Amino acid sequence: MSVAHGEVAQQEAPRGQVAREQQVIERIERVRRARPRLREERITMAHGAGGKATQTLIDAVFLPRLGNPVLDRMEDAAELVAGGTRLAFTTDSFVVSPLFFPGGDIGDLAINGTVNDLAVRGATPMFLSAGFILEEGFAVEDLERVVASMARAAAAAGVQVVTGDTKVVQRGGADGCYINTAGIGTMIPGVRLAAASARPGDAVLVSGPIGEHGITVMLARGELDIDADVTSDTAPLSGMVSALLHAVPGVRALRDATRGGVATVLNEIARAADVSVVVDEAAVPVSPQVRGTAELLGIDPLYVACEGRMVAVVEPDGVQPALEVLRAHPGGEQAAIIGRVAADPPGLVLLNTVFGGTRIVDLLVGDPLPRIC
Amino acid sequence: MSVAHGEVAQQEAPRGQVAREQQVIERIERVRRARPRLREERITMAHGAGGKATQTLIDAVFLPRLGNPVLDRMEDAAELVAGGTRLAFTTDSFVVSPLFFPGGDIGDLAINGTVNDLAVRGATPMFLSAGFILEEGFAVEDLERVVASMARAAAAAGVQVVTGDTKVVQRGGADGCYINTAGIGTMIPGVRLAAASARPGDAVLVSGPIGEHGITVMLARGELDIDADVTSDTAPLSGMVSALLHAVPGVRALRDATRGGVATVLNEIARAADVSVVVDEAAVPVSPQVRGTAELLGIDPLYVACEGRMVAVVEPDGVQPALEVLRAHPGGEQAAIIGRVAADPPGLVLLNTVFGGTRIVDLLVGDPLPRIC
Amino acid sequence: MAGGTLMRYVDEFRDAEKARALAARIAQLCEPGREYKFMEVCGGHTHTIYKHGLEDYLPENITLVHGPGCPVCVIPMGRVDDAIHIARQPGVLMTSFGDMMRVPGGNGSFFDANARDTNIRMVYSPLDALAIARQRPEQRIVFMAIGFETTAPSTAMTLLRARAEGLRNFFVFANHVTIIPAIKAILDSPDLRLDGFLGPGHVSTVIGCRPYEFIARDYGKPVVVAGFEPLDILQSVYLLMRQLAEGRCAVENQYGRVVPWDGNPIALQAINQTMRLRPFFEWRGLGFINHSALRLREEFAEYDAELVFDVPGVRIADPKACQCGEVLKGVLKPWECKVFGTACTPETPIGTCMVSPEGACAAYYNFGRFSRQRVREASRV
Amino acid sequence: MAGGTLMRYVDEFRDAEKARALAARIAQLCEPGREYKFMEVCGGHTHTIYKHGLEDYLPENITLVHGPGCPVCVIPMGRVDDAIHIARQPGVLMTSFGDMMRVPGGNGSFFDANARDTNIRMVYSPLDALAIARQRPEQRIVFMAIGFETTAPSTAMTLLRARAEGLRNFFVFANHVTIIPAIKAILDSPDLRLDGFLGPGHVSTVIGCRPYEFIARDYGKPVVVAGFEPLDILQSVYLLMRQLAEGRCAVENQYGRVVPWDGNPIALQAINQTMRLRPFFEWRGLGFINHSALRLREEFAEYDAELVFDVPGVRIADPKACQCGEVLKGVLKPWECKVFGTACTPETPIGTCMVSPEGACAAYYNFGRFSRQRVREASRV
Amino acid sequence: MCLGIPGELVDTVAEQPDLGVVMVSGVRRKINVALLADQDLRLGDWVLVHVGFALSKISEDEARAVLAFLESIGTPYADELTALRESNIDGWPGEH
Amino acid sequence: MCLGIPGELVDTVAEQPDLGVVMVSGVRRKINVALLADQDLRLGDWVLVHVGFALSKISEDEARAVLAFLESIGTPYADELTALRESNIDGWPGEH
Ligand code: SF4
Ligand code: SF4
Ligand SMILES: [Mg+2]
Ligand SMILES: [Mg+2]
Ligand SMILES: [Mg+2]
Ligand SMILES: [Mg+2]
Ligand SMILES: [Mg+2]
Ligand SMILES: [Mg+2]
Ligand SMILES: [Mg+2]
Ligand SMILES: [Mg+2]
Ligand SMILES: [Mg+2]
Ligand SMILES: [Mg+2]
Repeated sequence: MSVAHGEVAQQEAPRGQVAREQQVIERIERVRRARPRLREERITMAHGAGGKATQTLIDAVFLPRLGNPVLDRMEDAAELVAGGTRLAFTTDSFVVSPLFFPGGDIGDLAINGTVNDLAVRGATPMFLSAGFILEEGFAVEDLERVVASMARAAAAAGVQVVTGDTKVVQRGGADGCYINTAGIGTMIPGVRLAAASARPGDAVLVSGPIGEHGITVMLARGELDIDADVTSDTAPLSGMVSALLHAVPGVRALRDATRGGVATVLNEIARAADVSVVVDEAAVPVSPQVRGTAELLGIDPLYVACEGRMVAVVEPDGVQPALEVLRAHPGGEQAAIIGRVAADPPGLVLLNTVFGGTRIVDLLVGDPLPRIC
Repeated sequence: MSVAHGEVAQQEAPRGQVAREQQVIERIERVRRARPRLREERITMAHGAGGKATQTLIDAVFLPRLGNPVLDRMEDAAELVAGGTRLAFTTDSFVVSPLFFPGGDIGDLAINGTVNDLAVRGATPMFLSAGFILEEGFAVEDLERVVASMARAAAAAGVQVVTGDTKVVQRGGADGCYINTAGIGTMIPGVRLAAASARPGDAVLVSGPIGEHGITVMLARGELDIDADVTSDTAPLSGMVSALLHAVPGVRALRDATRGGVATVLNEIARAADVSVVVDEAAVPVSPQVRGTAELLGIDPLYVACEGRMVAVVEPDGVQPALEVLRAHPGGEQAAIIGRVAADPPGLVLLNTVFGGTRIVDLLVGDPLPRIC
Repeated sequence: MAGGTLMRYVDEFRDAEKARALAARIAQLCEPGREYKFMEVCGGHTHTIYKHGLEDYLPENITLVHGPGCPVCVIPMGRVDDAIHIARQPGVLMTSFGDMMRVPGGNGSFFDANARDTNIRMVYSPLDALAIARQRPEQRIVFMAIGFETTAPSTAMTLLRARAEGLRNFFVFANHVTIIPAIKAILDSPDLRLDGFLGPGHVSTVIGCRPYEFIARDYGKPVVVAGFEPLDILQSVYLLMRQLAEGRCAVENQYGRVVPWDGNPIALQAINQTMRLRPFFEWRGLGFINHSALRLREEFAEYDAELVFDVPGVRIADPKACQCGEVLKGVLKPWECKVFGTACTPETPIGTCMVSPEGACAAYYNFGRFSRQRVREASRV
Repeated sequence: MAGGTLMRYVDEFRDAEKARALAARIAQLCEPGREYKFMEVCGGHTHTIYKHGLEDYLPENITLVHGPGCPVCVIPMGRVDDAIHIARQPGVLMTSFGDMMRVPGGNGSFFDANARDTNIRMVYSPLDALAIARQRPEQRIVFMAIGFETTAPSTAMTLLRARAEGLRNFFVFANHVTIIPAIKAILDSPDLRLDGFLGPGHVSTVIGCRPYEFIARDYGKPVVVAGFEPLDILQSVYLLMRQLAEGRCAVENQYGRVVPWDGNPIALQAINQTMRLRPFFEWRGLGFINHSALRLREEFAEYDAELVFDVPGVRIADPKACQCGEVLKGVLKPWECKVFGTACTPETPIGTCMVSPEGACAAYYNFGRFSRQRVREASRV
Repeated sequence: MCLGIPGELVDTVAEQPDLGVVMVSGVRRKINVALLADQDLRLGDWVLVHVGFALSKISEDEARAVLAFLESIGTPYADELTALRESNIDGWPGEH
Repeated sequence: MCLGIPGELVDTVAEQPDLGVVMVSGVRRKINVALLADQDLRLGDWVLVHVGFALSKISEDEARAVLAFLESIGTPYADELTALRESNIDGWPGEH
């Protein structure tokens, strides 16, 4: 995997211009590292998309007020000690529209999402809470379907829903049904995972083809009138994580690639560990349907959400065993090494394109938008 | 405290009629105890009000699918064992409108509500999650206010928000801001509280005047055009509970009287323990403003929500010490013994009226509605 | 509490000691072996009776029979459906009192309709509906007016105000009913024996006491116009018992602090200016009663939701099991209805009497449904 | 991948080996010491160049200059404000392409407006906006049309369809621009030295290749109409270099698989039937250009949002710091703008070039902004 | 039949003679008093409020008479009769 | 300037001659083909899709010629020139 094809562009550009461009790039990086300022007076959709706007909101509104050493780490789940026991604790709200889509529904998402945030933290998911916000007029039949799906997903992941809450809001105050789950897991002894621990030379893996959940949901809305044989990848990762962690000691960090997709997770790792992540475009598993839809809409699958895929950062020695464990696990058949960690340029994700060029893969501001140009 | 004034109505009614009425009453009680059937095809506001409709929804939709021994107990918080540690775990979503009201806002409600559900279970609240669902267009300034208020409330209750999530939904998909919190506490050693453990002869206490939160919010909506000097009772109960449990060994059960008010909590206790709870109307602390508003609107303060009041069931020996502890604690100055547990009629809450009569205090179907007749 | 102290007109009339003394006097007036049946016409009285446990004070041979005076309970199912039909029209925001929200029509209540597709919201006063109309010129605000003569003046005043302001997006769906024809229907009903009436206190603030004179004069039954605190009702029962004991038969006004003998002339005029009697109207459980309800006058046609909107006006037969009619006429006690408390409960009302807190069935179910026998025994512990 | 196998018309043109061979040939054609500047007129090319890291293949003395061919980037702020103004009218649902959602007007973007009070939603095709109009007769659906001649036919066909169906709640806010006057403006601009043009491939499917002939004939610059895969662009650069090496100056069509020499006559006719040239139109950064945009013809007045709605049409001066004009003309490289990457970033765009993925600034910021030097060193590890 | 609440008239509303402010247990609400236009209402008067309208002015004398009657209940029949007459309950038209 | 995607025409739409179904990497979408009414489109043809419209029919011959030219790049200049001529790039009007 080489970062750029230097063979061709041997000549150096005029010294002055390169120096000036270099200065600009350094200035930009300084700006990017500064605590961002929230300029908007009102919340926009971008603040919920998991990209730059979300991070800015968190940095500007939440952390300064609620921050503490645990919250500040911004990992998938908080690691706590309660009564001498090491626990992981996490929460997510689910507001997916439509509620039902090929391969899943809001119910199994709500279970798997929280199970996965616990699992990728190195915990064994155990207990979940479920908070429902229902819109007046929501069909009881649909609620029953959602709850049944939660029950199946919980059973599959080996967790129990032990506490819950139901609120109803007036018609127009929600979009059918929103679900929040929080989850508790016990940390697997001896395991310490952190995005910040990625080191140059580590390999970066994904556990399967990317973007299937996001594309499925986008198409299920029906507005794009696109017909593709694609189903959500929603699945619990706890089994796969447990197998991986027990077999491979050299796993440094895991993240489930949800909102913002693999690109966002890689950026989070690059920033947390102050390293660069270099991805080989050709190595990233993407199904033809996801690729086709993304092409039609002008969006990049790297930014499209998964709900049952994770990114793993593994020490050089552990890479091959890790790949074997992942591929041997159901749902991990297409796991792949997609890149590696490098030292420079710190905080950036680079992509070696199929075409042989190199480019940045930055955080998006908000959701990737279908575009015409 | 006598249940009925038998002095006057000495004569017995005609034997046949009494027997027939008695049969009807027994038939009704059988129907009430059977698992209720959900008849509605769609969710209505009543399903979120905490009364009969909510219980029916839970019994018909949630428990049959998600149920397990912990969830089935339907206590304020689940009691768990994780890694050898006894934990309490609970969740609530907050959808209050308006978001800001005299004495509080959705932010401190979201903290106190979960802190209180942990506290009344006999746990020391420790860690909270916070899940935000924001409506596109929500003012960032308001969000900052809410989060600042959460921070203050968390500090006051001695808990940390350690994990969070933010989602944004399209305008019209929420009413400004909804917050879910889940919370973890460690169980206070030796304490076992359960609504089901109430026994005839126990006393029933409330920790302060009732209904202030619900009335405040109702008036803050501005639609009723009523002007009253009343502020929400939102407050953490953890300090008071801790003081009570350490001083009085005879506390059987605690419940914070939120949705559905004190009447709902008493019904839950009566049903869980298969006892009757007999309340002395004159002993229930209600502020004049709450009483006046309730009169104007034709609603009963017993059903109006509090967010910083609890009901305590205490063994006979513990009653006076318990009252003293509560009254000595800030916010508990107006704590009162409002009734007692009796054996018969099981599952019912009775009220001895100021006027000297006796009546049932049943669960409401939904929210108490302002009425004209 | 009384005497020279400040009056609040509430607690003063809830004194248990006075109630016991009054109850003793009432008991003294009972002729041994005789059964007394008095009808409280008004649902407000029914509510007070159960809410305060007033029956605990009455000897068992005095029975209070619950009358038709609950404006919600007498609305036929078809009218609820009509309201929902109006609410479904484009741009309509329907308003009504909280009391109406759970009343079942042929296809569910307002809450059920809201769960489907309507926007029906509670108001505390018709003036609040008018205020909404002012604030939202792009919407059509319909106020579903219900109530006896007590409430009709507020609708009338609101209509006059709407016309004065020239508001064009405010409409009234009138369902006001009048109490006298209903009392007459009950008096004419063959299956009922009554010894007297507790007259409806708040209706009487508007219509006064004269309209009840025919009851004493033509039907030979005493009437006492009664207030709504428990002592008011107990005193009124005492006054009825005294008339019977003294062999008198008159209209008396226990509630003189509120009810003028001649009613409220301004209120009567406002009603008259905006509404006229309908030739007939269906009362739930009682069937069609002539001249028993009000509709808007022609001069207010442009405010009349029945004219502006296309109202289906389909008559919906009451569910077969429903015995509300018998309960409203006082023929049956609530618990004597076959579905009471099992199929018909406040969460699943079959009849309207189970919906309004003033409905006899709801009042008995919510407040009165328990064995006094067993409670008495338990309280001795 | 090529040969007798099935064509997909995508991956075949992304082959790194062929690129290396082509790059070597390009390097061979470079006269030592000479600097070459080619403008890719089209933002789609800019996007491809950065997305695939195409500059890695070019010798440092060939510079690609990014032109004005990003239909989003050239929309002046006042037009965004006009669109938001229309979206605020009662009952309006505004639709546009996803590209427009984040473009800043004088008072924020469509997303910001939605956060306040509008309902502006993305569509994939103008036909989708028409479908919404069909489904929601009670709403007024406005489609904000943007784009060069590539996109104008779709708007035209949608208008013809709307008229055929007699839809009365569908409107077009037309912002279509034409590419030739913009190229001419750049050629006439004194501060720019160019050696040739990569012609816009997709516009040319509609207008064909003839309209570029004046560039070769009158200005003496070679033009190669180029496709959008990286090999297409690299080959087009090679063809430009070869013309220069051979001393030729012509319009060549590298993208013959898609672009007919004479364009699409049906599309041109549809445009002509529904739209006419405006006398002038403001281009962001370039100022007013004569005959450079389209509006609806009078026959379509009832579909014309500019006529039906009251559009303020206020001209908003670009922010002082903004150097989009220089970037659009290729005078400045994106990173040479003083606010690039600091005050102006994709999350806080000052100029439109930072918004569209086709905008030169956005393309460079998102894809190209890193030190090739340092990466090269790092990759040696 | 109709929820009616006694409230004390505690304020007027500037330039809106139809409106007044009543207080019930310390709680205030603007109500319409136009139905009592003929009653010469003054601050401190009590009125019966129904759906935002004052329906009648409450007579303190009548109220005190009823309470006096109730007090007398424990006393001999003759006193009770006097109290009853004072309370004006016996409402034959002729007696008014 | 304008995102254009090559797609294969895989289906027609009954009674809507203006519409066709294209497939891109196994993904199908209905598009409008009226702008190619003069092109005698057949199933299996490839078209360029832009905002839901087919803008032009893709010529496989032209594509193969470009690819042949690219293949030839490694070879002597003369061969390359032949390939280039085949690919019809040199578009002086007179040559068409
Ligand atoms: S129980 Fe129900 S159906 Fe029967 S009379 Fe009462 S309200 Fe009517
Ligand atoms: S950096 Fe921003 S302001 Fe400067 S040219 Fe680019 S888009 Fe325009
Ligand atoms: Mg995660
Ligand atoms: Mg989480
Ligand atoms: Mg998650
Ligand atoms: Mg709860
Ligand atoms: Mg909705
Ligand atoms: Mg609780
Ligand atoms: Mg809870
Ligand atoms: Mg709670
Ligand atoms: Mg999250
Ligand atoms: Mg809203």
